[in-house]
Order: sequence, then structure tokens, then C-alpha cells
Amino acid sequence: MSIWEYANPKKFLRTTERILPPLWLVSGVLILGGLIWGFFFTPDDYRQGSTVKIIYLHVPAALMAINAWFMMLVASLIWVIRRHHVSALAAKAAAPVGVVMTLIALITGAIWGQPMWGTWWAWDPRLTSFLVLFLFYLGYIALWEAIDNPDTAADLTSILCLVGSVFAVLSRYAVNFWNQGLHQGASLSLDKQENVADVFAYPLYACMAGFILFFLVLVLYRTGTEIRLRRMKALLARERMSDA
Amino acid sequence: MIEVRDLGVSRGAVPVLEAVGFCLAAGEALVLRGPNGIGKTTLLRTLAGLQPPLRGEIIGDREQIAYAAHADGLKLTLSVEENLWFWARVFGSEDIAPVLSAFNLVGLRTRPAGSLSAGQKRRLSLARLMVTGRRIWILDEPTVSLDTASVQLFASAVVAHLSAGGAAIMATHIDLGIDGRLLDLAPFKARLPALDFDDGGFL
Amino acid sequence: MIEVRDLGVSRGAVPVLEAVGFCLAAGEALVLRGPNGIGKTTLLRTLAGLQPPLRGEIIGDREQIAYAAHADGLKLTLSVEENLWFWARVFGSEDIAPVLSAFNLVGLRTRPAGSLSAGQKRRLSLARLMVTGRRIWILDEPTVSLDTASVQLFASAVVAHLSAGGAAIMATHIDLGIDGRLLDLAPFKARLPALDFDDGGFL
Amino acid sequence: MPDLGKYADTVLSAYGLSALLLLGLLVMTLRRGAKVRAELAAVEQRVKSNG
Amino acid sequence: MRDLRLAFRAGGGFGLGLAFFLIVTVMVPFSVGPNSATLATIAPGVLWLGALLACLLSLDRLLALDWEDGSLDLLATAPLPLEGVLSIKALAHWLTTGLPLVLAAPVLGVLLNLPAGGYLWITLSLLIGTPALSVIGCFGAALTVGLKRGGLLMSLLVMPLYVPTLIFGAEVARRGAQGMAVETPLLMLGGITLGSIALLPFASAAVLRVNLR
Amino acid sequence: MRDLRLAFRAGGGFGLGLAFFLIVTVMVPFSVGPNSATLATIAPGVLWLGALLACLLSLDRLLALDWEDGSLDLLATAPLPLEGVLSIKALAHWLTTGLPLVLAAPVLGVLLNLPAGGYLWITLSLLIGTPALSVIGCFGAALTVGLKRGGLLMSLLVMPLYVPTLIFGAEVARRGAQGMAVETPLLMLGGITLGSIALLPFASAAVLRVNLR
Ligand code: HEM
Ligand SMILES: Nc1ncnc2c1ncn2[C@@H]1O[C@H](COP(=O)(O)OP(=O)(O)OP(=O)(O)O)[C@@H](O)[C@H]1O
Ligand SMILES: Nc1ncnc2c1ncn2[C@@H]1O[C@H](COP(=O)(O)OP(=O)(O)OP(=O)(O)O)[C@@H](O)[C@H]1O
Ligand SMILES: [Mg+2]
Ligand SMILES: [Mg+2]
Repeated sequence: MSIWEYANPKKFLRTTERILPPLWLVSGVLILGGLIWGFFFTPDDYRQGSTVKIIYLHVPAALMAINAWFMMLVASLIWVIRRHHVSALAAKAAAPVGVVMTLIALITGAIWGQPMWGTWWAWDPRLTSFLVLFLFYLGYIALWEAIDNPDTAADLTSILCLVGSVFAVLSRYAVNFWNQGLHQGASLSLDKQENVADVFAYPLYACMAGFILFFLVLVLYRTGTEIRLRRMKALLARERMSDA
Repeated sequence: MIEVRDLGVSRGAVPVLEAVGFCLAAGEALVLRGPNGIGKTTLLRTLAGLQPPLRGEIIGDREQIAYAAHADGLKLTLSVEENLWFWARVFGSEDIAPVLSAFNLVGLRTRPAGSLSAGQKRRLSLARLMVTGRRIWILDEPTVSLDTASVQLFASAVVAHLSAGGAAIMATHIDLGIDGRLLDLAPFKARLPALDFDDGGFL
Repeated sequence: MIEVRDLGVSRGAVPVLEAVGFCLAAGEALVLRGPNGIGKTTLLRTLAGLQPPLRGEIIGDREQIAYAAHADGLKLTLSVEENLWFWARVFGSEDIAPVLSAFNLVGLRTRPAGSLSAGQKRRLSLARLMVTGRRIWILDEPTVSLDTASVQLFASAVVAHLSAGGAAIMATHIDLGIDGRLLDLAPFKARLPALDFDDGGFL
Repeated sequence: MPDLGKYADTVLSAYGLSALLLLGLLVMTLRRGAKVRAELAAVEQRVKSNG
Repeated sequence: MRDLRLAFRAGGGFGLGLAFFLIVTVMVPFSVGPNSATLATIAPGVLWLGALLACLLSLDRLLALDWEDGSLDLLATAPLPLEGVLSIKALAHWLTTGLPLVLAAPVLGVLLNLPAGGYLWITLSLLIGTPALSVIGCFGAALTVGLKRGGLLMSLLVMPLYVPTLIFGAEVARRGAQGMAVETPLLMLGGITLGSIALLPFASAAVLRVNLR
Repeated sequence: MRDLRLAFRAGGGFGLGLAFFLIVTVMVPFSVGPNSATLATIAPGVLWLGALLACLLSLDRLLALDWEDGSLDLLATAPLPLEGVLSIKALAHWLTTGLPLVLAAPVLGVLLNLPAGGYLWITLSLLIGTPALSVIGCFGAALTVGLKRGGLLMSLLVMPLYVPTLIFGAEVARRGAQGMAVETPLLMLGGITLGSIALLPFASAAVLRVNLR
């Protein structure tokens, strides 16, 4: 049995119906658990004080903001190559989640920046590329909304996603070249010696896992909604045909 | 020259016609009939390759097709000659003089297309077909706005085209006096798709 | 309702028709005939007040005229209803329901005008006339793209309008089955103006 | 409640705004899902009964 | 060819882009203040921004007119690859909008106290960069042709795509004006332009085919 | 009233102005460079310029649509003074374009490192100044209604008329941001706005009557 069987809408609905409830539960426990752990039971950082607690929201959100776009890119490719409707609809379903993640990363970052850097906003490369990513999300969603015919919309948005990804990477290099940053580099890399202290790291892992799962659950659920919406459109069009 | 088998066409994701089939040899004309909104334009656009068929197949050389739509597709600020020359160059033709005279456009040669009357514009847009040099003409209501004399001009252009081994498919609501096969599209109206709660037609 | 005396009209500074005269009472229809480019559109535009006459006069209430041109004049992105409502509001009408049903547009009500077929668009643009509530209809080739059933719809709309005391002037190349007076414009074609080197007609 | 020191406003507003956004997204997703589900059921019912 | 002739004849696009460029640059000293040091600092950036806005504004005529009068359908069935047609359209857009901006930039630079070393670089960077703006814009226009409120949507879609070109282009001009090394951004700018010209017409054509069907 | 409703329903103008404002302000750092001191210096000017351009771009829908569909003729023969009609049109333009800009300006100020003292003054100066932009724009629109390529011509005509408003408005914002005294330019700005609102509708109506003949 191949994974493509889940590209069948009915099969997809049936499967998600079964697996979603436990997933909701696990993602909720992980997020809430991680955040409570991080908020209540971790010490303050000696330099950043209590603001370090923002990391439990900021980093997972930033992670998912990028990965959501990446997932949309993969789904778009699948639609372009194999034309599975579910994958186009999954890309559509993921975009608003991605926007919210981007917004959370931007907002928590801006709030964090005020005490740390003394400014809400700086044209740091990482911040800037997130702003650009936000604009890409807006354009992508607006294009979906503007087109009536769902297949046309899927085709156009997927090509926009492909082209947009290339330009997003280009922008990333451009802003890197353009300005050196204030923002810290990755501190959770495997090969580096000085990772963040474990007290901060474990709740952070929990939150990251929670955000990933939460994203997954939301996207699966929303894809189901989009599938139903399409079926409804098809039925209504059919009804109109019988009227005419 | 062109053969159509079991063709289904759709517009805006709604099936419009189904199981259309015909076969057209060189020298033949096919006239599509049917009430407004039955799907003549949609069928012609599909034949011209502007949209993919829902099902079925179209056998024939796409590269031999010239399409004339409802809209005239003229650049109003260019002159009659310039409009024709543009399309002549696009299709690699060398000469527009015979076309100008065939559609009685010689006197209007240097006028900007925007200053032509509706029927004169239509003549110009039909003249465009002849400069393409293509053998299958696909015409969507070609005689709109034409007076009786111009309809005659057009009919004789079509007859000449057919006798030179061309073919034509056209949709029209009025009688043109071209003897071609009639195809009434009303019987091919797409029926409701079978209600399919199983996998295939779920969306 | 409208009277025209010794009217001369011009297009692009070139005189097109001259010495046209007629008088139309309530309940009457006038059908303009003539080959392409003779000046039907130009005459109708002048009557509608869109361009000034070259000479002569038009006696009648401008405010009672509704004009439908070659082009449909629809906003393609608005729905059928929205298109009609817009004009209804502009002309102060209250209700579009009877118009929708008179032109068989009820089923298409919510569709964007851009997704209609050519004939359906034409029906919509004719429906626009009825919501204006004006008494003199000026129609330029109203039945273009319409199938026979829709032409019937249109003809009966005109007849109803006439019997309600309206009037209509229309240009067309085909026979509509409306009995109105025919006016062939060919005899009114503008002759070359006498070359006049005295002051009067110098420019 | 842990002592957040002088950064209390900062941390709390970050958590508050994020929670608002996440909850908003969740609520909208669920509400729209339920609505579409109900509408589809109604349409499906109607279509089945009309043939 | 016809596009070129048309663009010149219709004229609108031609003049509009240039006029807008002029307006932006002339208004800048009024809004930012007449301090010539400040003006000199921002001059290269302002010129690039003005050029970008002028391009963006003239985009919606790129395909919309052809779509409305039906000639886009005819072009799609013509024996030319749609990619080629769109490339030519982008070229026509560049010749009527981009090129005049390139030529006007040094003149307007005077108004903004552009440092003497900057003229060469602003001209060069615009010359290299504006073709990318036209090609990318053509993609945006193809995406939104025939849509309700297409103009607004197109601006929104095209803007993030313009970011890398703008950054590198303005960087070249700025560094050039300050006498710094410009090789890297110049190479990147050239790379973006060449890449866009080579690849984007395929995306535009694919998108346009979808929109026409 | 009807204009307001139509403007909101058609929506285009509303979104377009705001989107354009956003585009201009976001693109400025990309073109001028990320140096926050420079950005802070030019922030008030950029915000004013962006607002002005956004106004300018949304002007050509102010009367053109009504002209095309003939409702301008009807309005001119309606039992309302044309001056009143035009004032209402300008008001509708301000509510759909100017007011959103005023509200968005502080948010976008953050992106440009606007100094803390500047937020109040940029908002205030825009609030006072944008009505003048709408009224003056309405005059420009009335002058060019029905002309071929009216949009281009209008931009050119309106631009010099906008200069005093822009100078005083940006001056208020700039001085405010630097903590200097703002009374004089603020008074002048208010004077220009009041004067325009009181007098220009008469000029617009006169011009429009000529154009409708
Ligand atoms: C609006 C502004 C900001 C944005 C868009 C942003 C974006 C990001 C992104 C994308 C990451 C993920 C990096 C990765 O996973 O490698 C990240 C991580 C991080 N950010 Fe921010 N950031 C912002 C502001 C700030 C501020 C003001 C601070 C604190 C001074 C901060 C501290 C951090 C930290 C500590 C990490 C974790 C780095 C790591 O361990 O990988 N960020 N941010
Ligand atoms: N986007 C769309 N969504 C749904 N239906 C559509 C769409 N576009 C067109 N249609 C419908 O498809 C049908 C076929 O249209 P088509 O233009 O092919 O008709 P036609 O036979 O050419 O009619 P006419 O004689 O009026 O030109 C029409 O009923 C039309 O309303
Ligand atoms: N700008 C112009 N300069 C010169 N002649 C013009 C101009 N505009 C139109 N004409 C000519 O005026 C004449 C009248 O045109 P009009 O559109 O009134 O014709 P019509 O009778 O409506 O024709 P049709 O039946 O084709 O619609 C035509 O011969 C046309 O070529
Ligand atoms: Mg048709
Ligand atoms: Mg005519």
C-alpha cells in the first residue's frame, strides 16, 4: 500500500477522523506542558533576566513559520507533478497557520528586542527575511482568495509558491549581505560546544515538539475542511446544472 | 483533417458538453448550432487548444488551426494594415494585399482600427484568418455585425478556402448559405454526473 | 416623442450622413438599415446625445433616452445582479426582479458577468435598458449573438415597451419580426462637401 | 507565579499576545470546520433526497 | 515589435513611468528636508526606489489590454512559443519604462546631490537591474490577468519578488557613490537579472496558459 | 453617502492606497540601507511622501468612474449644488484613503525607527494635512476628467499643488521628531487645509461644469 492512497480525499477524511483526536490531545499536552515548564520552572538567565522565557514561544514559532512554507512548497510540487487534489488543498490549509506562526515570531521578537536591543525593530537580516516571508504568505493567501475556480487557483498558487521560494532564498542572501545582524545565531546546533544550558533546552524541546504537532494537527484538520468545502462546491454546481 | 472522439468539455470546472464526436475531412465545413450558453464557444476553444478537454481526444494537427473568437482582437491604435502585418509576421506570411481585397478593406488600409465601424472591424478580424495560412479555420460567430454584402464576401472566402483543401468549423445562429454539415449541440449537453459518493467523483 | 429635422452627423470630423429626418410617436419603432459603415452607429450616438450633430436639430426629451451600444458595457467582475443593481440605482429604479425574469436571467443571477456566454452577456446588457425606466430606447444591433429564442424574448420586450407608450430606434442587419417603420440610410450618405474657399466653409 | 522582575511586562505581553493568536487560530479553524461540515451534510442530504 | 510600436503609440505607459519617477525624486527633498548631506546619503536609494515604483505602476497595462481585446487568446494559438511572446512583452516594457528611467536617473541625481562618483554606478546598476524588474513584473501580470482587483493583488505579489533586486541594485549604487567595492553586489545583481530572464518566462507562460483556459 | 458606500464596496481604492503606503515604507530601508540613524532622520519625510503618493494614486478613481458611466452628468443635473457633491466626494476619498493612512503611519513608523517623540507628530500632521490632499486632488481630478491619459496629466498638475502641504506637513513631523518647536509649520498646515476646504470646491465645481459641457 503506497502513501499515495491517502491522496484519495475520502480515504484521507476517514483516516484523519480516526487519528486526529489523540493527536489533538498530545499536541495540547506538549505545548501547554512545555510552556508551563518553561514559564514557571526555569530560572532567569544571568544576562537576559526573565525575558529568556520568551524563547519558548519565539523559537518554535520561528521554526514552524519556515517549515510551514517548506511544507507548502512540497505540497505544491506534488500537485504540479502528480495532481493530487488533497495536496493542493493541504498547501492552502497550511498558509494561514504559517502566517500566524510568522506573526508570533515577529511579535515576540519585537517585544523581546525592546529590552535587549533597545528597539522594537532593526533591519537585522533574520528579522528582515521574516518580514519578507510574511509578505510572501500574504500574497499567497490573497491569490487563493481571488480565484474562483479551484483548479486554476491550485495551479497558480503552486507556481507562485515555487517561484516565491526561489526569491525567498535570494532575499535571505541579499539581506545577509546587506546588513550584519544583531540577532544571535543558532544555539541549538548539534556540533557546537556551547549550546544553551540544559535547564532552558528541555522545555524548549517540549515546546518545539508541541508546535510541530500542533501545526500538523491544524493542517490535517483544515485540509479536511477544505476537502469538504470543495465537495460542497461540486455538489452545488451539480445542483445548478440540474436547475438550468 | 480533424477528428474528435467522445469529447467532453468544461467551463469554470462545470462540465458543459459530453460525448461530442465528429470527423472532418479536407474541403468540408461543420456548422455548430445550439442555443445560447450550450457550449459552442467552449467547444471551439477546446478544439483550438486553449483549454484542455475534460475527456476524449482530438486527433489532428494543432499547428494547422487558426482561431477567431467572439472578440475581434484588434489593436485600436494601429492601422488596418499594421494589424494585418503583425499577424502576417507572426504566422510567417509574406503578403497581405490579396487579403485586403478579398475583404474589401483596400480603401480602409491606413485607417486606425479604432475608427472603423463594427462591421468593418469584423471584416478586418476575419481577414486575419486568411493571413495565417492555416488550413483549419475555427470561427466563433463570424458574421456578427456584418451586412448582407459582407456576409457574401465571407461566405465566398470560406468556399474558396474549402475548395483549396481547407476545412472550417464555425458556430453561428444565422444561416450563412455555406453548405456544410450541421451539428446541433443540444443533444450533447452534459448530463448531471452520476452521484458518486465513492472515491472517483468525490470532488 | 422624438423628431429629427435635416440632421447631419459626422464621425472623426468627416461628415457621414446628411439631411436625415423622421418623426417618431409614442408606441412606434424605427428600424435603421444600411450597409456596414454607412453611419448607423454615428446617427444613434448623435440621437443619444453622445456627440453633437453637424447640423439640423433633434427635438425631444434627452432625459428620456436610454442607449445600448455595440459593446455590452458590463463590469465583468461584478455579478449579473450587481451589474443590474448598479444601473437600477443610477436611474433610481427600485426593483430588478421583473427584468431578470423578462430576459431569462434568473438562473444566472449570482454569476459574475465575465463567466457568461456571449449571448447571455447580450441578454444582460439588454436587460439594463429595462431598469433605466426610460421611454425611448436607442439600440445598436441589439440581437448580436442571440439565439432565436432570445431574439423572441427581446422582440416581445420591445413590443411590451412600445405598447406601454415607449418608443424604440434600432439599427440591425437582420429581420427581428418587430413591425416598425424601416429607414434605409443609404440615400442619406453625405456627399462630398462643395469645396468652399469663401470664409464660411473654409475650415 | 514566578518573579519576573523588571521585565514582567515584556514577558507577559509576549505570552499574552502569542496565546491570543494561537487561540484565535484554533477557534477559527474549529468553527469553520464545524460550519462546513454541517453545511456539507445538509447539501448532501438534499442532493440524495432529490436524486 | 507590435508591442513596442503600440507602447509608443499609446504612450501612456511610457510617460507615466517617467513622470512618476520624476515626481518621487522631486518630492523627496521637500519631505526629507533640504539638508544636502542627508540627501546625498539617500540619493542612490531614492533613485532606485523611484525606478521600482515607476515599474510597478506601469505593469498592469502589460497584459491587461491584450486580455481585454482578446488578442492574448490569439497569441496563445499562434505559432510562437508563449514564452517568447512574454519575453518580448517584457522587453517592450523595459524599453518603454526601464530604459527611460535609466537615462533619466543621472539627471535627477543632480537634484538629490548625488556624489560625483555615483552617476556611473546608479546608471549601471539601473541598466543591469531594471530588466529583472520588467521580467518579474511580467510574471506578476500573468498571474493576475483577468482577476478582480488584479492591480492591487499584483502589487502585493510582485513586491516581495522585487526585494533581492532592489537590495543588490541599491547596494551597488550606494557603494559606488561612496567609492567602495561593488563587485559582489554587481555580480549578484547581474546573476538575478540573467536568471530571471532565462527562467521566469517559462513560469509566466505556464501561469498564463492556466489563466487563459 | 452613496459615494461612501460605493467606495467601500468597490474597495479597490481603500486597499490600494494602504497597500501602496506599505510598499513604499517597507522598500525604503532596502533601498536606502539599514543604517538606523539615517532611517530615523528620514522617517517622517518618508511617511509623508508615502502618504502623498498613496493619495495621488487613488485620485484617478475619484471622478473617472462616475464620468465613464454617465452618473456625473446626472449628478450635475441633480438638485444638489455641485460644490457640495464635490466636497462629499473629497470627504469620501479622505475617509477611504487618508484616514487609513493616518492610522497606519505610526505602525509603519516602527519599521523606520521613528524617534519616540515623533509618533504623536506624524499622526497629528497627517491628520491635519491629508484632508488638504484630498480636496486638492479633487480639483485635479475635476480638471482632467474625461481627458485621454488623464491620469498622467493629473499627477503632473496636482504635484506642484501638493508641494506646500508636503513641505509644512513634513516639517511638523520632522521638527516634532527632533523635539523642536512646531507651532509655525503646524499653523501654516492647518491654514492650508482650512483654506483648501473652504475655497477649492468652488474652483473644482467651476472646472467640472466646463468639462461637462
Ligand atoms: C521581530 C524580530 C525577530 C525575528 C523575526 C526573529 C526570528 C528568529 C528566528 C527565525 C529564529 C530561529 C533561528 C533558528 O532556529 O536557527 C530565532 C531564534 C532566536 N531568536 Fe529571534 N527573532 C527576532 C527577535 C529576537 C530578539 C529581539 C531576540 C533577543 C534578544 C531574539 C532571540 C532569539 C533567540 C535566543 C533565538 C534562538 C536561537 C537559537 O537558539 O537557535 N530574537 N529568531
Ligand atoms: N466560469 C464559469 N463558471 C460556470 N459556468 C460558466 C463559466 N463560464 C462559462 N460558463 C457557462 O458555460 C456555458 C457555455 O458557455 P459558452 O460560452 O461555451 O456558450 P455558447 O454556446 O458559446 O453561447 P453563445 O451562443 O451565447 O456564445 C454557459 O452556460 C456559461 O454560462
Ligand atoms: N475617426 C474616424 N475618422 C474617419 N472616419 C471614421 C472615424 N470613425 C468612424 N469613421 C467612419 O464613419 C463611418 C460610419 O461609422 P458607423 O460606426 O456609424 O457605421 P455603422 O453604420 O454603424 O456600421 P456597422 O453596421 O458596421 O456598425 C464608417 O465608414 C467609419 O469608417
Ligand atoms: Mg459563444
Ligand atoms: Mg455600427
